[in-house]
Amino acid sequence: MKSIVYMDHAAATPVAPQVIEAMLPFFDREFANPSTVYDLGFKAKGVVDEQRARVAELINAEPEEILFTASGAEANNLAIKGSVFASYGKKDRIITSAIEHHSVLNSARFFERLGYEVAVLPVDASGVVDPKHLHKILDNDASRVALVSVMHGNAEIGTLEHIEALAALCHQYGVLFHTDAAATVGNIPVDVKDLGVDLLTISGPAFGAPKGTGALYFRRNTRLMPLVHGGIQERGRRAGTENVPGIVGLGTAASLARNGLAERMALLEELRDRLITGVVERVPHVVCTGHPRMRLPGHASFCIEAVEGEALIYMLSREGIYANTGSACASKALKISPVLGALGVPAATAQGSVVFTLNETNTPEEVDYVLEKLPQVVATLRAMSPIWKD
Amino acid sequence: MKSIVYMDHAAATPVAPQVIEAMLPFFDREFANPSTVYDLGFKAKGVVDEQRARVAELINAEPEEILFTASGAEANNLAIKGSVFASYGKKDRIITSAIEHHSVLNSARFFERLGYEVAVLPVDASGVVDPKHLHKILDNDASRVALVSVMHGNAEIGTLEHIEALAALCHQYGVLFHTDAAATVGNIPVDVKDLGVDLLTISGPAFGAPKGTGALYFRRNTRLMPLVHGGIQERGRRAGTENVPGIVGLGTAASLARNGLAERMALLEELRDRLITGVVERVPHVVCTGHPRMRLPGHASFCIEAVEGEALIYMLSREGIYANTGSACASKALKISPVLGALGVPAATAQGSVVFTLNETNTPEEVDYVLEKLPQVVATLRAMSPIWKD
Amino acid sequence: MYSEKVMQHFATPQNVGVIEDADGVGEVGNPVCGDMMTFYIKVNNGKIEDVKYQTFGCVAAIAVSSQVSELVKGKTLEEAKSLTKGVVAEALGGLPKQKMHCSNLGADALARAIHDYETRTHGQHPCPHRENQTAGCTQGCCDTGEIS
Amino acid sequence: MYSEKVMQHFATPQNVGVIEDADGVGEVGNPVCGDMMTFYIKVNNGKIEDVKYQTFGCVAAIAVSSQVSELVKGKTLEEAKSLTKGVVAEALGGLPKQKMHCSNLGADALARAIHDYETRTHGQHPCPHRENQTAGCTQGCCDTGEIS
Ligand SMILES: Cc1ncc(COP(=O)(O)O)c(C=O)c1O
Ligand SMILES: Cc1ncc(COP(=O)(O)O)c(C=O)c1O
Ligand code: FES
Ligand code: FES
Repeated sequence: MKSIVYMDHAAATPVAPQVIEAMLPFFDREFANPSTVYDLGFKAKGVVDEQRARVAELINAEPEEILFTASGAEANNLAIKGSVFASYGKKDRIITSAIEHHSVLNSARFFERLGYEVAVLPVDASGVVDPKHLHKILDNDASRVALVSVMHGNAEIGTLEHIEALAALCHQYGVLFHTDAAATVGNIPVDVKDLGVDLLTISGPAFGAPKGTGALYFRRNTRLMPLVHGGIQERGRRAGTENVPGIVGLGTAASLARNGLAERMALLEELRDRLITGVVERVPHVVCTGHPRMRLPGHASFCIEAVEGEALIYMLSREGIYANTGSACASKALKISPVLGALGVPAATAQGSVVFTLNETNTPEEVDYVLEKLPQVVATLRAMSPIWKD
Repeated sequence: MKSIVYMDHAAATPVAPQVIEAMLPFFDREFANPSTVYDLGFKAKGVVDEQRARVAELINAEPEEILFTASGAEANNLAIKGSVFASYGKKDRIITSAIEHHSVLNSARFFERLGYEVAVLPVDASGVVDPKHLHKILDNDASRVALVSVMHGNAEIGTLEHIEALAALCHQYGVLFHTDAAATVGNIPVDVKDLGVDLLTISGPAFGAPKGTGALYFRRNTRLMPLVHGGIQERGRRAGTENVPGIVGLGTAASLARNGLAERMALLEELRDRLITGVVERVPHVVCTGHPRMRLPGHASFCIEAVEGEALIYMLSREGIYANTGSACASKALKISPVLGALGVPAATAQGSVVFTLNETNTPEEVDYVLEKLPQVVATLRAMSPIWKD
Repeated sequence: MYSEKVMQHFATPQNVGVIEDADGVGEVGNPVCGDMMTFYIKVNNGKIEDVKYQTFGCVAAIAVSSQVSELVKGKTLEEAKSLTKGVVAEALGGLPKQKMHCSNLGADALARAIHDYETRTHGQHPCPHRENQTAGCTQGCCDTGEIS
Repeated sequence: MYSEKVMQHFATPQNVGVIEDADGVGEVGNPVCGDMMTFYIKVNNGKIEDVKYQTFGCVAAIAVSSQVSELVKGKTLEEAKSLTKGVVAEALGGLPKQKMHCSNLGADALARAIHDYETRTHGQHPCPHRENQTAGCTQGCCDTGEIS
């Protein structure tokens, strides 16, 4: 057993040695600016475009349909603001879902002060958006809708959405569709042609690329106003000197992520199910959050009654176990997680949120270690909890 | 003589070994997300805040007045869109200058479609903004002005602006003032308190930090709407997982930049003057662009009559000399550089733009090598130029 | 993020538990994030002879309750009543800004426990906001535990 | 960014220079980026016996002029007239998209030089858009060098 059992891969992943190795030359040796007109600059531009092709390959896109960004959040902002501003004055509605990442939700809300209406699609108790809700709104007045944005997979509850159906519905009505695939790309197969989306968000650190990287897929001819206005980088769609080493890291990680994805997923599903089954068996009064089957392979999420998540995470970390929580106390806003709220989880139950996100370096032994420690930690906290009655 | 004489430090700088060294642990060993609530996350957050203090120190700001971005262009966009949106509905004018970077100008122009007016301050033949033009506009109707943005130093012509006077004028009228100091921070002393600015843009790669880094100084209590909406990072002002290694690179480069700045500037001024004097002596019909004294220390820029810049840069690069050009043929828009245009340089003359930006690794021998090769290259191109008559 | 002292209290919280035959019990719910704290006191000769608590809340909330219990154990009721959130936070070596509200929880729950004790033993309500023994509190402070 | 072939021409441009006693001279200014190219031809027996040029322009413009001069040297006027920018770009192994317009420069300047030669020698204007020898061109093609 290694001394640290890290199961918070949705929050951060270590960068693999071969990814770091690939990046290194671009800090000091091949440092030219890709926008310069001499050979060193062309070479740098060529390197950037090679990575574009590698990222495109990961999601079955064309290289020129990939824009590099500095994060998944930036890609979400660019997708939403870029496409909504592109139809400014013609459309005035945005549709999104109740379990989106803040970067999607707040980008949409930003338009409210410019006079737009934002419609939020509800989810069921396992976090799934039913296309019929979208159908109803579109049927009513699709011509006003600038964009529909529904995430591919949720990092807090692991649920995967019916993106193909939602995208098809949008296209039936001639409406643009974006999906935030920050939690899925690199972790499950993502094929933009199968999904049929117009815009798709990628976050680098979700699959072993360095922090400070992300990308946006935009289907050819999708109109986008830049989020970062300025020069000619990314063909005028995103200004700022290209982060060449970061982009090389993203491209290399994208190539690595394609290798043995199916095997990796099978392994993770097994570990995940071992963890979920074990927790449900050993910890009384625990609720599994998200969808039981339509979920990310390495993702196990729970709400444990009568304990608070931040305290739980702390106690777990003292045993060397690193996980996440959506507890109100751990949030900056000190409010119930909007995702858990949207599922209808009561506020007190949501306080006991704990999320384990595994990757292929995790082992069955580590899972068993968690299954040994978690019940102890929960028991300790419950022993001092005024709302625990057993 | 090293085989490459790199004199395009305004476009890109190599990252120093100690900066790379400082970044490395944060890719794989200390990779936790700074927003997590366990010890590893707090440590990462602490590291980010240490870098904030280092960047603040470089410009005499407080740590909480520094926001990290992914580029100077993003910092410019955040400064302009963030502050202008913060007074949306109350003000409807933006003032900038004729020699701004595209990221400033296009951010301002973006507001035109939202009903704003953009006033562009003219510059004199050496690229200097006369505060009296600003005075006139402010005197007319300062209450409508959301922001004034005038750059600190121009990377194409090297000219430095009267920022203190412009900022003081703005504050006299209660108007917010931003300066794009992407070309100056790290290269000359920049003190936000002396300058008296409300917002100031920093670009990492301008002083040896890795690409993909930048920062915005915002004076305490300056209202800013996020450019990248989303979560809680950067205290709600810029969402997206923090680029921890990049930020460590920026902080380390900021600390290095403070060391011996005065000596470095003196050295660069000497090299620059050797280059300028030499070029003027040896190349007939050459125009020096920018201000003769109020200019960046390592910056030498010219327009060479009857030759075209891209061809010139190519021929220089074949001699191992790397420089830049603002020629129309080298620009994506294939138009005369707006900066040279604003100075009143005729279009044909502007085609001969060549810009050398030195740093402290350049030597007098390298300058002499340029002084040997440049006249030969110019002669070769002029020999085939139909507009050259000698 | 948390001080050494907070972490110590959290790792080994003192005086956790329930006093079955408590002389006073005070319970508060945290309006900010929805957590809960209950204090139990045993009073003897005007002094807090024993104190215990239960806490459903974050690391700070647990450390705060432990710190409060230590600060007031053996103290007179008057001394205990003068305990403020500032004193608690200071004793803990400070709290992160967004966690300062958690230090209210401890002082409030204790104050309610003392209030409960006083109501029970004196057969009268010490609240200054009631006109007589039978009328209710007119300011609502008895519902929020704000007894001064 | 540029092909090998472009770089070769740029490094050692062929046929650069002026023919002092040229039979035809054609000059074009590049409306896109404001550069300039002048072609000089010497004609013998309906063939381009010699060709030279001067170019003020980018790498692509210089390579294009060199390539054009090579393509037409020794060719008949009719063959030379049929030269298109596409042929020039292809001969160069392609040009970056934003540099395609530079390949116009070469074909245009050459066409003007031939036009100049024909006007001079035949004492007549070969432009199809004039009704007779004395009237001007009615379509403006003579001002833009678009002779077909
Ligand atoms: C004056 C000025 N502003 C902004 C920028 C953009 O900086 P970045 O490339 O970091 O986006 C530059 C880049 O050279 C610059 O010179
Ligand atoms: C679904 C989803 N969208 C967006 C993001 C933001 O990505 P980044 O941290 O790269 O900005 C995340 C981050 O975890 C995420 O899970
Ligand atoms: S109890 Fe919720 S933040 Fe402390
Ligand atoms: S001559 Fe200007 S781009 Fe070629």
